[in-house]
Amino acid sequence: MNNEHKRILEALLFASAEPLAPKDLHERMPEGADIGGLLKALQEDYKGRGIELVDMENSWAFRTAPDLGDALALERNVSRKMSRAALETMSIVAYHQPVTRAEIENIRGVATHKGTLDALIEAKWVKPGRRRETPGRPLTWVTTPEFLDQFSLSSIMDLPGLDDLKASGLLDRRPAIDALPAANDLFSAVEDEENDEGFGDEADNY
Amino acid sequence: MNNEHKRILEALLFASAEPLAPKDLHERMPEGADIGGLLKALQEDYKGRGIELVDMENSWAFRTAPDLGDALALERNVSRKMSRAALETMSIVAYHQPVTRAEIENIRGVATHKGTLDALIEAKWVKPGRRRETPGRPLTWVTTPEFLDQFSLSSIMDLPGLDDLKASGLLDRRPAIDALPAANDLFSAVEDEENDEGFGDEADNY
Amino acid sequence: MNTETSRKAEFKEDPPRLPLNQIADETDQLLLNIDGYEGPLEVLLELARNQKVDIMKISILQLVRQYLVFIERAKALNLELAAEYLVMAAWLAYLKSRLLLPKTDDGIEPSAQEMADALQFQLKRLEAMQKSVGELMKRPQLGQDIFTRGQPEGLPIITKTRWDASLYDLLSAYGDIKRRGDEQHYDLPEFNVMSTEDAMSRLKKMLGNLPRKGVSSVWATLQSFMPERIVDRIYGRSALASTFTAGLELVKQGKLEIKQDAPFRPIYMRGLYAEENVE
Repeated sequence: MNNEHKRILEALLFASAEPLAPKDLHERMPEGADIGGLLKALQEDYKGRGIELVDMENSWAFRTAPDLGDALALERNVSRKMSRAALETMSIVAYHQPVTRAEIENIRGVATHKGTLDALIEAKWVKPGRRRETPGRPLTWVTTPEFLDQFSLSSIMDLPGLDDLKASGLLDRRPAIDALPAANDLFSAVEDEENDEGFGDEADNY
Repeated sequence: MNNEHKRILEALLFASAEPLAPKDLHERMPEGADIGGLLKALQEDYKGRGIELVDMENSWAFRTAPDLGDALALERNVSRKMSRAALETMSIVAYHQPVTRAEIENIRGVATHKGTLDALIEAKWVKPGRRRETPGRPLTWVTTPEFLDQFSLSSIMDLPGLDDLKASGLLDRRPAIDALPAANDLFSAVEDEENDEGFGDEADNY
Repeated sequence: MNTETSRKAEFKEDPPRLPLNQIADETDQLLLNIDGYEGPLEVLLELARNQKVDIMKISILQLVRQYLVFIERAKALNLELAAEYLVMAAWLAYLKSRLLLPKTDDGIEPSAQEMADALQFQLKRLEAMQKSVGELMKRPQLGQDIFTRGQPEGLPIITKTRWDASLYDLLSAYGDIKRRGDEQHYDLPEFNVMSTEDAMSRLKKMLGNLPRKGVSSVWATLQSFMPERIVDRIYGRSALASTFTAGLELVKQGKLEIKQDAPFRPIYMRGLYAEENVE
C-alpha cells in the first residue's frame, strides 16, 4: 500500500464537493495507483469514526456517520417538499428501473402529471436511461448516484425490501389490467423486455 | 477520552460550513465534553494523513494537507487559436525585433489593443527586451526560445523570406513622416539592428 | 400467478358483505378526500385496505361492489369525478358480471378469474410501491441525518493552453499586414528636412571634433553646428530644431551642456566626456 497515494486519494475525496466516480479518480490519481485497494483501505481506516467513506455504486464520498444524525447540531436542509405523486414515482423508478413513463403510469393507475417527473429530475434523483428497443423506442428512467446519496444506499441492490418484492413477483412492470387511461401505449412497451437489466425480468417467465 | 464525543466532534468539524471556535463547539457538543482534549486527540489522529485538523486563530477546521496541493490538481491541455491581431503582432516582433509598441502599431497601421501583446506575453512567445535609449525610454519586445519552439525554427534568422523582405524595404519600421500619432519615438534611429546598443556606445568610439 | 389456486377457491362462494352503513361511511369519507387520491386505482386500494386483510385475500367481488357504490354516491351528490374513475367503473362492472356468470372459456378473452387476478396484482403492486416510499423515507437522509463536507475546497484544474498556430499562419499574418499596407498606400508630400536622427549623428560627430578642455569641450554656438549654405528654408528650420532637440537629448544623457545668457541671446553648447576618455 503506497501511503502517499492513500494520502492523495483521501485529500481528493475530502476536497471534492461531489462524489467521485472511478473516471475522476483515475484522472487525478498518480499513474499506477491501486485505486480499488486504496479505497478499501481508506474505508477501513474510517470505520467507526465520525466520518465514513461511502460507496455509491462506485462513486465515492466522505459523509458523516449515519448514526450521529441526531447528535449533530447542524443546520438541516429544509427538505424539498416532494409531492406524494413524486415520491411514489421515485419509488417506482427505483424499484423497476429502467422503466418507461407508460409503465410508471400503469403501475400507479394514473396519467403522470407533468410536474411529477420534472421535480425528480430537478432534484437529480432520476435521469433518462436508454431507450427501450421496442416500437416507439420509449425512453426509460433510472435513478442517479445522487438518489443513492440522498437515501444512503450504496447500490440499488440495497433498496429496502428489494428481495421480498422480487420474490413475490411484484416488480413485474407489465400492465395488469387495461382499463386505465395510460393503457393505450402500454402494449407497445412490453414486447421485448429480454435486453432489460431491471429486476422485472422474471416476469418474462409468466 | 470519550470516543462518542470524538466522533461527534469529528463529524461537526467535517460538516460545518465554517471553521468552528471553541465557543461554537461548546454550544454544539454534548454537555461536559472535553473539547480541548478532543481537538488535540483528533489533530493527533490526522497527523500525517491527507487531511489535517488545523487551528486558524482558534477556529478549527479540516483542510487537505498543504503539501498535496499540486498532487490534487488536474492538468488539462486546451488547444486554442491565436487571434489574427496577435499573429500579426507576433510576426512584426519576429521580423522587426527589438521593436517598440509604437513601432508595432505603426507597422500594423492600426492601434494595438493592450490585450494583444498580453496574449503573446502569456504564451511566452515575446518578452521585453532592453529599453530604447530615446526619449521616454520605450520598452522593446523580442522573441523567446518558446517562440522558436512553437514554429519549429532553430533561429530567428531562419524565418523564411527575411532577406527578401528586407530588400523590399518592407522592414523599414520608421514612419513615413514623424507626424503620425504613434511616432512618439523620435529618436528611433538605429543603424545597427543586430546589437542595438543605443547612442552611448557609439559615442564612446568617437 | 402464484396465488391462483387460492383465488379460484374464493370466488365460489358469495363473499361476506359489509354492513351497508359502514360502506356508506367509508364512501363518503373517500369522496370527502377525493383530491388526496391519485386516481381510481388508489381509491380501490383504499377500499381494499378497509377490508383489513392482505390484499391477496380480499374479496374482489366485494371490492367491485364498494367501488360501484362509491361511484353511485358521487353521482347522487353531483360530484364531478375525473373520467378515469368512470372508465374504471365500467371495467369493474364488466368484471363483476363476468365473475357472477357461469364460467365460459372461449379461449380468446381472458377469463374472469384472470381479470380479477390482474386487478389484485395491480393493487398489490401499487401497495408495495407505496410501502417502499415509506421505507425509503425512513432511511437516514442527506442533509437531515447525514452531512456532506461543509467547506469543500473543490478540485483544482490547471489548464495548459496549447496554441494552435503554424509558421504558415504567422507568415500569412505578416503578408496581410503587407497587403493592407499596399492597399492603403498613398504618396506623402516629400519634405526636405533634417531628421532628428541625422541631426544627432552630425552633432555627435562634430562634438567629437571640438577642441577639448579637461572633461569638456570648448563652448560653441548652436548656430555653428548648422550646415553651411542652406538654401531651403524648411530644411534650415528643421535642421535648427532637430539639432537643438538632439542637443537636449544629449544633455539628458549627460554628454552635453547648453547655456543661454538671456532670452534671444545665442545658445552655447559644449560636449562633456566621460572620465576614462580624457587624454
